[in-house]
Amino acid sequence: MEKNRLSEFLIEKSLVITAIFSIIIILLIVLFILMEGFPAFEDYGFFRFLFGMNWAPSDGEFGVFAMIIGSIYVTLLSLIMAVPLSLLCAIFMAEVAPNSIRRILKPVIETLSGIPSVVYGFFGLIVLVPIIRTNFGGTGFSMFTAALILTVMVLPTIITISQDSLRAVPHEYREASFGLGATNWQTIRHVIFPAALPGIITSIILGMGRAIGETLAAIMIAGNVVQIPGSIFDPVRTLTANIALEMGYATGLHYNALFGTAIVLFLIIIILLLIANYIQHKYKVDVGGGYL
Amino acid sequence: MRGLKSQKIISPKTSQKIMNAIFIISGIITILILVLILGYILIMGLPVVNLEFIFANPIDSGASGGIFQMIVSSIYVTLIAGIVATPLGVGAAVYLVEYAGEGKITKLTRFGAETLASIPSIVYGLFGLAFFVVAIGLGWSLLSGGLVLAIMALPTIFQVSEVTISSIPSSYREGSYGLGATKWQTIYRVVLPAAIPGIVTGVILGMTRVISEAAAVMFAVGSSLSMPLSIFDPGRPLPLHLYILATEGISLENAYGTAAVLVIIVLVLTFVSNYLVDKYQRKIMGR
Amino acid sequence: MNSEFKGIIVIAICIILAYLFINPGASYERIDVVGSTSVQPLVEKLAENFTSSHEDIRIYVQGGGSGMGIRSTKQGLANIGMSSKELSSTEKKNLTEITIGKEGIVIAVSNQNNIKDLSIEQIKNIFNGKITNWKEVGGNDKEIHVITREEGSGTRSAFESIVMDDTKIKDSAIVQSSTESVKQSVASDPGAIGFVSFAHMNDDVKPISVDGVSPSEKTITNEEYVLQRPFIFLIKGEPSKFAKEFLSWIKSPAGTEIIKKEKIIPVK
Amino acid sequence: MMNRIEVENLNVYFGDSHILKDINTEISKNTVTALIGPSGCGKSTFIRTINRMNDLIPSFSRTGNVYLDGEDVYDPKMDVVDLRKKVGMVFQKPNPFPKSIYENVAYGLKIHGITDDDAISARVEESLRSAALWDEVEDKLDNSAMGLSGGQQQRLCIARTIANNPEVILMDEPCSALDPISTTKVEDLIHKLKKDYTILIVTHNMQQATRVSKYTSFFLNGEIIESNLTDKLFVDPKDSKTEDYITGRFG
Repeated sequence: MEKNRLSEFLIEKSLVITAIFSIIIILLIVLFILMEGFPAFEDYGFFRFLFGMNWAPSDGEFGVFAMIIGSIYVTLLSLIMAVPLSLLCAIFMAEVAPNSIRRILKPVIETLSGIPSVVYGFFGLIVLVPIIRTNFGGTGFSMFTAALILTVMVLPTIITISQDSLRAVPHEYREASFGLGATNWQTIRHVIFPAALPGIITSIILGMGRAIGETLAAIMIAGNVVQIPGSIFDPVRTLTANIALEMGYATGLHYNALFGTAIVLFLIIIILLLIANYIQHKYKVDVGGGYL
Repeated sequence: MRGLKSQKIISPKTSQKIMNAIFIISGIITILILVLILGYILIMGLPVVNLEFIFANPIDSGASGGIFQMIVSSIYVTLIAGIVATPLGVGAAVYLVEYAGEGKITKLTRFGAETLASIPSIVYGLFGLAFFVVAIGLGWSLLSGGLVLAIMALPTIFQVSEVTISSIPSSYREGSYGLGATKWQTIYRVVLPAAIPGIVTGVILGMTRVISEAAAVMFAVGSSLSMPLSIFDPGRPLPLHLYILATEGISLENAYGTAAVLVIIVLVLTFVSNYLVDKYQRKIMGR
Repeated sequence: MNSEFKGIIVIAICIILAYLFINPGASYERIDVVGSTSVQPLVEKLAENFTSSHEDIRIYVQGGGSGMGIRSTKQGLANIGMSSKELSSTEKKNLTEITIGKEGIVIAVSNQNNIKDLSIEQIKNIFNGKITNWKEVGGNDKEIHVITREEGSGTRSAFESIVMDDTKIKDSAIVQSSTESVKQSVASDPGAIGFVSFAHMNDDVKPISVDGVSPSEKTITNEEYVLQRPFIFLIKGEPSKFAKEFLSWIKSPAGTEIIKKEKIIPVK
Repeated sequence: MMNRIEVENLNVYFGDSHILKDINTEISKNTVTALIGPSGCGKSTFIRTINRMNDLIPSFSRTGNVYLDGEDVYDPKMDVVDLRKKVGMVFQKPNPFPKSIYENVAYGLKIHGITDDDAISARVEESLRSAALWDEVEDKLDNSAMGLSGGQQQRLCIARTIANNPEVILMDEPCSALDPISTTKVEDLIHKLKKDYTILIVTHNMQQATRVSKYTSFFLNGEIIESNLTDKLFVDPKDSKTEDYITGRFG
């Protein structure tokens, strides 16, 4: 039996390593980005970098505050538009649409989250920007245009995952509710939606992650002007756009400052994830002992 | 048991009709918007796509000729991602579900996977350059690009495998333990075979997630036009080719053609994974 | 199909896959050329022609921007760096520069814009924000929307050094990350103005003559048209035998013929 | 004894498999009727046809009629919501909502528009008492229903159904997942309920049938072989197949 216990032990340990691997990679990523970005904080000063209003690498100004606001505004605006629409559509797909339609539509929607963001960028540039310009004035490049495109890019992510969590609600709950004479809408509102809430919150988090992390599409239509936008029709520059825009040409402190931008972006995402996990924990349905 | 009268102004029946209408309308609007984009790509792209476009090599940096090299690069890079990420993702899922239970490592790994899934692809691009290309010295090659994509595919493969393995009924495991099997024998002989369809779906979803990445591989894969002979040569996967054709104004038509080919590949992969999920769920639930 | 048989098939597939992946292919000399995305299309065509007559050499051309070209050459990652802007003194340190061509920068407006000519002074004041309406330069009454490239792009730094002298491009200018997106932005907005490299010009947008001189191969070659920027190759220390061969071939008639075909002005 | 439910040559199909064949029977008011038979004989499908729960299954189709107090259940004018309010159902696996005990019982009242809290809490207490669960949960009404034992959960489901003030209660093998003690508690409950409700109970357990029901129908391969007073059916069954089944020779 000795050989058996040894091989069991070895297998378990190797599996532990694969499990911790994802954490090791994150530490590696953080380490490398910190290494490249830290000089910027050191020479330029962390708070001057974080809260500086002016970003002009050629004369040594590296303030990213306007871009932090830009990124957050664009992400929030796109979520405000995307979340209601995608949840209604997810409920339509999960609860209302007949099986045949669902079986065709679900893969199509999932495919849309597989479309490269460059295509969304060009779609925005050629179709959306002129429309926004003629109807709302300005140059057409604006936070609103970027948010519109991000909304469309985020819809598939939220719809697919919310729909799965809605359908994962045990069928018994549906039967029990119908058995008491509840209508389809009452069953969704009082039983299915609350039970699927943790999954739905996860989908919104992932959607938010995708929106704040979007680069190539944002560059083409946000206008990339370093400013805190007055109205939603002002052009704006997001953190990701800043990195992608200037990475090709940056040298010296400018290069480090771009990695500093990546660190700031990373911090914002971690904070958003922690908040979301907390909410998810609070809403988690305490499925205690019992039978179900 | 005296009956109580309903005090609600709108009766449940009418609110049901109203809400049903709202769901249907919003469903149709959303789907129309999404299909509009898919249609936009296919209409703009398909005229360019024919057998010659797919199997010919690009001429004068992609302005004409085909995209065969790009398809080969994409296959190389996605396969590397799958081969590297699958054992890691499945191994982590097996450990979490079978060994760790709700311990500290589980929470940490789950949070790790969630963070990896929400890191913007541009940050992956920087990391790919700084770590794989420079630090490890793999240089600009399909391998560096593939490894970056492996990290991006890892969370998806891990999360889907974890759900699949934990949905395997514990009665399977008890049956195997009952016959004196060790933990690993149970996992290897009973749990994994039952979870294979779910895991395969997870791998396909992971690959679909990374096949359309341009920003992540931009600085790692070298974007060279010539046919890659081995994984140590640089190459230019489809999304990167699409990005360069579009932004350098080389040829917008070919850019849309490349996008159309990519969309078709993703469409096929997604339909396959959905079919697998349906078949797998019907088998497990016996619905 | 019993399990042994299946096992053999699986192993066979792995071996084929491994061979396909790992084999280093024919032995060949590899040259990595990295740098400015505006130089990349030209160098790709040069490499395509050069390698067709030199089977044993493979040239991998990739973009990433001038800064990436400079950095990779300094780190020894790339054999040849590409830059589309004059290098600053720090950037130039221990790199030898070889100018292979010059490209014109065209001031472009929408086809619906009736402006035909602008002076350098007018262009400067439009881009730095002093002039904000087309009627101030003889156009119709419409707000001017300035479209520029991102900080550090070769096209932009050349434009800034020639046109802007001490003033800055206004902060509210829309920034686009590539020649094509600048061109698309200008094409779709009657009030827009931007700068596009000569090789990328097509009839989507209308070129403007500068101080009466309209951009053409002739006016750029004899430097009558002032708005132009160099395509520079960067080498660190002694180039390899094959790299030298490639560089001399570019200066040969065959090389200059291709450069001309790409609407870039060859430099002896 | 006025008939509460009449069924006239009812045939039920799922896709092309013929589940119930020419069912004709009457269920009288305020009595307990047991439906027995081997698994897969269609007894569960039968009671799910009465409150139209089978409508949830896409491949379901039927001919013939089911009358509740004289009204045809499948008449398009009949509103499914009102039907299911009148005909409550308790499922084989206890399925309380992932909500508190109080919320579970109050659910039926709230969805039918009752908003007066005092009326609701009074009805909740009433229902829990009549489900013989009040003493066990009185002080933890806000705890999650998931924390209850199997027997308690099933009685909670019964309380939830009674709160809706139905006329008929359908029970689909309510005790098959319960231990003997909880089963007797549920059976005592059924005895208490029969004076106010018409109860149909599907069961595998023939002793349970004799203990709780007044009438019994024996189902086999989608047909009713024999229906009679429970005592008569178990003492001298008319049909040989019934006799074989209740003496345990098959099924």
